[in-house]
Amino acid sequence: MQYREAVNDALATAMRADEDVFLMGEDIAEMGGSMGVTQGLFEEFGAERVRNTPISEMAIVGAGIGAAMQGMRPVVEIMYEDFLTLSLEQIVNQAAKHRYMSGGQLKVPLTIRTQGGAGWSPGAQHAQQLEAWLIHVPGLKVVFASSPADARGLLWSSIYDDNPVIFFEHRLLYPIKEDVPEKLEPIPLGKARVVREGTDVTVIATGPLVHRALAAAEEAEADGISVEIVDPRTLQPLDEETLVESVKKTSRAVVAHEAVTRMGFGAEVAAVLQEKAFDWLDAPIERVGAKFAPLAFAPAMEQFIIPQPADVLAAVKKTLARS
Amino acid sequence: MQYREAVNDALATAMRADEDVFLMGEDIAEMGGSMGVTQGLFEEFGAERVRNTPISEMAIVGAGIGAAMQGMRPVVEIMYEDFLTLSLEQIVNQAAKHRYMSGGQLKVPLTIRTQGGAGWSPGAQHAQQLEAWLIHVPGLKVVFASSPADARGLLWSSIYDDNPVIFFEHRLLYPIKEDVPEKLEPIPLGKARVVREGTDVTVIATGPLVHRALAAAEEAEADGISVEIVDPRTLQPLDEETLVESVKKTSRAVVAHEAVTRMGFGAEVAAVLQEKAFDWLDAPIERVGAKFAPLAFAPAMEQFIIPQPADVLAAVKKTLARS
Amino acid sequence: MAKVEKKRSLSEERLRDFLREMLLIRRFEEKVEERYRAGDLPGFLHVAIGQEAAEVGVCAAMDDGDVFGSTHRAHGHTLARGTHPNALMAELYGKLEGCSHGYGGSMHLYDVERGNLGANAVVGGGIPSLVGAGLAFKLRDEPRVAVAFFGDGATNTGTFHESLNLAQLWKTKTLFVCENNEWAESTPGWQHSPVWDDMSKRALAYDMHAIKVDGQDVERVYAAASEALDHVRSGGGPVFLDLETYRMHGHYIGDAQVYRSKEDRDEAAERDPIVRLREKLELSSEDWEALEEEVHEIVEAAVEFAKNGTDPQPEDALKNVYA
Amino acid sequence: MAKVEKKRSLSEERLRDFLREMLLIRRFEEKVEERYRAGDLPGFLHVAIGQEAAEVGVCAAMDDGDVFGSTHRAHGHTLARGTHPNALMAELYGKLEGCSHGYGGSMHLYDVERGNLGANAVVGGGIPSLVGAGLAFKLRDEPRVAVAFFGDGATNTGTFHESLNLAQLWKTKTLFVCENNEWAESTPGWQHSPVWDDMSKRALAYDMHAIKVDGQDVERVYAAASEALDHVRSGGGPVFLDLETYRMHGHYIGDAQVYRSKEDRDEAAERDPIVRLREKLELSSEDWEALEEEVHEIVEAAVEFAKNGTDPQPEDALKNVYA
Ligand SMILES: Cc1ncc(C[n+]2csc(CCOP(=O)(O)OP(=O)(O)O)c2C)c(N)n1
Ligand SMILES: Cc1ncc(C[n+]2csc(CCOP(=O)(O)OP(=O)(O)O)c2C)c(N)n1
Ligand SMILES: [Mg+2]
Ligand SMILES: [Mg+2]
Repeated sequence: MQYREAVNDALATAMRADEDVFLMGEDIAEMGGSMGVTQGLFEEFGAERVRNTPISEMAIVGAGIGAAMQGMRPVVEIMYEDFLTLSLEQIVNQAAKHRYMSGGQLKVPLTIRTQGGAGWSPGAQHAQQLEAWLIHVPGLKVVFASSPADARGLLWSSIYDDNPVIFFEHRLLYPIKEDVPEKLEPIPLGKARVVREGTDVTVIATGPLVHRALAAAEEAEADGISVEIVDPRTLQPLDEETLVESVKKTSRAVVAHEAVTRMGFGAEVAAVLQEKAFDWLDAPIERVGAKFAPLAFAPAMEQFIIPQPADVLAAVKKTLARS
Repeated sequence: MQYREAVNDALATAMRADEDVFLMGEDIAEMGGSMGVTQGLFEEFGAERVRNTPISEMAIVGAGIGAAMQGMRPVVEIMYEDFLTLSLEQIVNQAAKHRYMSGGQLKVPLTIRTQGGAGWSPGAQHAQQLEAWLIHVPGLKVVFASSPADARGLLWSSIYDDNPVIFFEHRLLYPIKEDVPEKLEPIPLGKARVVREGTDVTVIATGPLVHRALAAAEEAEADGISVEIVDPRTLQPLDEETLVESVKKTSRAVVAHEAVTRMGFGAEVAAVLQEKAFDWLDAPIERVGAKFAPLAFAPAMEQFIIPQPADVLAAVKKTLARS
Repeated sequence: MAKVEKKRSLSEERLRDFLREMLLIRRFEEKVEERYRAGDLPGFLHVAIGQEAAEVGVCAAMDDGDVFGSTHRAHGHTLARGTHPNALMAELYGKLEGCSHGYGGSMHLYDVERGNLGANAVVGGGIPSLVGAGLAFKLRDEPRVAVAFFGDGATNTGTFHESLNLAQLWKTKTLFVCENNEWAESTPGWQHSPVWDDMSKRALAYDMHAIKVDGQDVERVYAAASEALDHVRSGGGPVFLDLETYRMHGHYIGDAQVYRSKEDRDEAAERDPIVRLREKLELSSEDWEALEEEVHEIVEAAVEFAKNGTDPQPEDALKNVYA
Repeated sequence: MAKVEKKRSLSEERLRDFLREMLLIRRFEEKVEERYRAGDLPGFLHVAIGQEAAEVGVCAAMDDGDVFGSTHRAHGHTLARGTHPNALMAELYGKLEGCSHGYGGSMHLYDVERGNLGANAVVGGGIPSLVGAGLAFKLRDEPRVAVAFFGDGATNTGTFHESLNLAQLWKTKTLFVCENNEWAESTPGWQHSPVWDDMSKRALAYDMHAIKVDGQDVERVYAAASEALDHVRSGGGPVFLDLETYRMHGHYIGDAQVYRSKEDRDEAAERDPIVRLREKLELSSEDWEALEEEVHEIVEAAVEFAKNGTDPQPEDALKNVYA
């Protein structure tokens, strides 16, 4: 099953199971979403439950909040992560805080799906990775799936979670395939996945970097370096235990994501690891992420900005250089 | 001179020196700003240059961008940091990227002043500290002043910087006083300030935590602990050199800010320090920040959430506990 | 039946109920001003003295099961929709017995049981969720209405625009109530909105049905609101209710109103909706005294109740962050 | 003089210039489609085939010194305002010789020398900066106009609302040009806007002067734009120009348009603005061939120029982040 199909399947399965689940987003109906993720859902569930919206990122998230407070389970699609910048007031000041400000009277079971990711030259406003912002906000849960099975199982759990969940998908992962069980198996939020076992160094990676880390690990293997790869999958709440355990085993860590390195998710992971695995670390935690620039249009520049397998490999070797 | 007056003085001085400097913001004219920061400016410079705006956080930042691209130096006030959530599209996708997307054809000399800060029970939507988000965005500069002299000198430099600068002020700092030279002395962006010299541990603090760290340092002194305090002042670009130097001297570090700890500025600082001062660190870098919750209204709960001098002191002692 | 009754001119008895409610709100808020000035109340507060007819007229026309969201100026709506004065006062004192259990405060009043989905401190921020609630009512075919209260200043926000646009497009069961009190903090209507003298023009951009009425005449407000609610409830689509009202006091308690002319404030007397209703009802001074007495006791009791309420424990701050 | 000339009906010679410009844009974009399908061009692109009369009519009415901002569909405006086809094509090829030096791409076309302040890929995102430019022109008392081009879908954004509201309030020198091509990506007007059949109603919410005209008739567009520009330039306040036009091709190159009926697409023929103008001018087939030939050579030359352009170096990606 493709990553794209996995997301679609989770949505369809949830909608079949529960009348209260419905979708709102730009061009998600007849067109099936600008990434084709919602294809077929309009035909199966109709215009009431698969709602094409105006270009109103504030209002559609806000409408999702309101419907969620009435006990429905809306899934809102923000076409590109870059446009989360428009929804942020509703997400951060409203969705994340209604339960708290009401002293526990309200629940906001809203899921916001969005996608981003560079590598196809869309330019500076269509491929940013902004998950770090949401991790900073109490009241939100944040998910970033790197595989079809994870996307399917985590999206289901996100929809049925009683809190607002921001669900990040990655543009370049939509076509990737993997065998999945016939029946959808929910994956609990807050549990990391050890993607590859290894003994020399732990690479904590998200989204596309999981795959780039795998490529790097193969090369490292050739040089006799055994790389363990852990995908947190849920960035909030963060499964610190699994991450720390792995690093205590390998004594070396690399954090890799496509987002800008500075103030990216890797900073939080590094801060946690240096605190909780201080005595185990044999080398500084290396961070791999986008260089400090907006995303350029010209492919040569864009590729230079975003982290490649070679960057992960270099970081891995750097952690091993000292011992 | 009060912190509030220092900001006011920097604005007035810049406006007297340069016709192209003008202000836009809600209630900044006759009222002098809801924090009283712009008092007297409307009287001196008139309605054309001290512009009361509608409640339109997107448009007033966007208008600032447009005027800046025409060579003016607008200073936009966003009344509360929490409302930056509404301006973010304009700040992140527009102001930060015009120069880059145009291949260097444009400059956006825009300054956005805002303020936040808890400790007076405004509730969950009027006191968040969100500076971390902006640090993640290439193309922006980020300033957070903790003293009157810094506010005055850094705001001047921000206004005359040819890039968009987000200038953070803190609600509780407005009344604090300090002697400042008659004549405004610009302070270059990107330079940290050693607030207090010490030998046992370095506390890297921003805004109000500089003052809470000073209080903690006094207490520590009594226990024979010598605390050095460094205020980065500019969070982007970050003066890593001064921070690293101090930590190499003391071998211990605490990062303290009022923002939520998780994914806060302290995470970035910890990540940088563990990388660049790895061999010097005798203890994990401790992070002090707000606990993981929105800001509660009831004072007892609010005070529990935000970091106090005692929290800084505890962190300092924790770094010294192991040696 | 109920609806028919609503259309007819109101019985004197009903009008006396309105007067009692309006007076209760007035004396309650005067007490709040007094207690705030005395230093009893944390945070910062906004009273709606002068706007009681608008609040009571609309709230009285709402049915059980209807929901609403308000603003930073929400004491009146909250009381008028049935929240006990004790629970409201306790919230302002930050007690667990408060209608938001001390987590919200004056700007975040909730009472979900009575349809209060939250007062919002972000201008415009609360509006979209009422579109979502109105959508849920429509999808579930429930005879309920979601009412969004907001001020003239809020009509300048993008959130307002996207919300009305979406509501009209989808014919959600939402009533938009604009309390045009001629001020947005220190900014007079003419300074913040090109259609300040006729806010109902806002509705033209959406082909939305609009009703304009004198917000100081509770009978007219009640009649207009009843008509509007019937229209919305019966699936006729959203309505924009434009209430011309008047803010007799400052924007917030303690506002020196330096920006406001004496003449403007002197209007207060003539435009006081309570004086108007009292005169219309030709209340004998005995009846009036009795009413004052009754209301006085309720308010005093509320203060007593609040003062004897339970303060949250600091650690309670970490509850209610997630469901 | 110039203005008087504009008011008079246009000389045949001028109309032939318009036809040449429109044909150049048409053939240029057809070539772009061809080269994109052939895999020459990175990123993703949007052509405005069918909207040439709107683009040329408005741009021809603009004066030197006027500035503008456009959208993701900006090739036409860019060419019509004088950017050399070579520079535009080079940008689409991601070359340093491109009008954005390879940093922007199709969705971020800049040519500051010719007043192009940037095409914007965030719907609505570019509008406020034109309000700011118009404000600068007003403050500096310059006879210049800032023109904001956007589509029907953009009128649903909060950014649009705040921008028009602010422009009218401050009477900035801004012209708002809505190219209503009946589609927002896959979403037809009736599905995204309650006033889709008469977008000029949007202006009513601001008491803004609006002009509605057939966007397929370049003469009418030119006349209306000239009138609007005079009005704005002379300080009469902003104008909303509502152009009814038509998107003949898909939303983006490669869009299968599954959402669009055959009938709708067949309208294309009748509504082609180039066919209309050609017929009006009763061009002989010789003249037409000559024109085609002339345009063909320009386009071919542009491709040649672009192909032979210089690719940026990877490291160039770190330039132009800051001024
Ligand atoms: C988005 C946002 N911007 C600014 C503020 C600060 N503020 C609080 S109330 C207010 C004025 C609101 O005016 P109006 O909507 O007319 O309501 P009123 O205060 O008159 O009841 C402002 C500017 C805010 N709370 N939210
Ligand atoms: C804020 C935002 N939301 C969504 C998108 C994705 N998107 C790109 S173009 C478009 C349709 C725009 O329609 P319109 O404004 O009519 O312009 P047109 O494409 O018809 O020229 C959409 C939804 C975007 N770029 N920006
Ligand atoms: Mg008001
Ligand atoms: Mg369109």
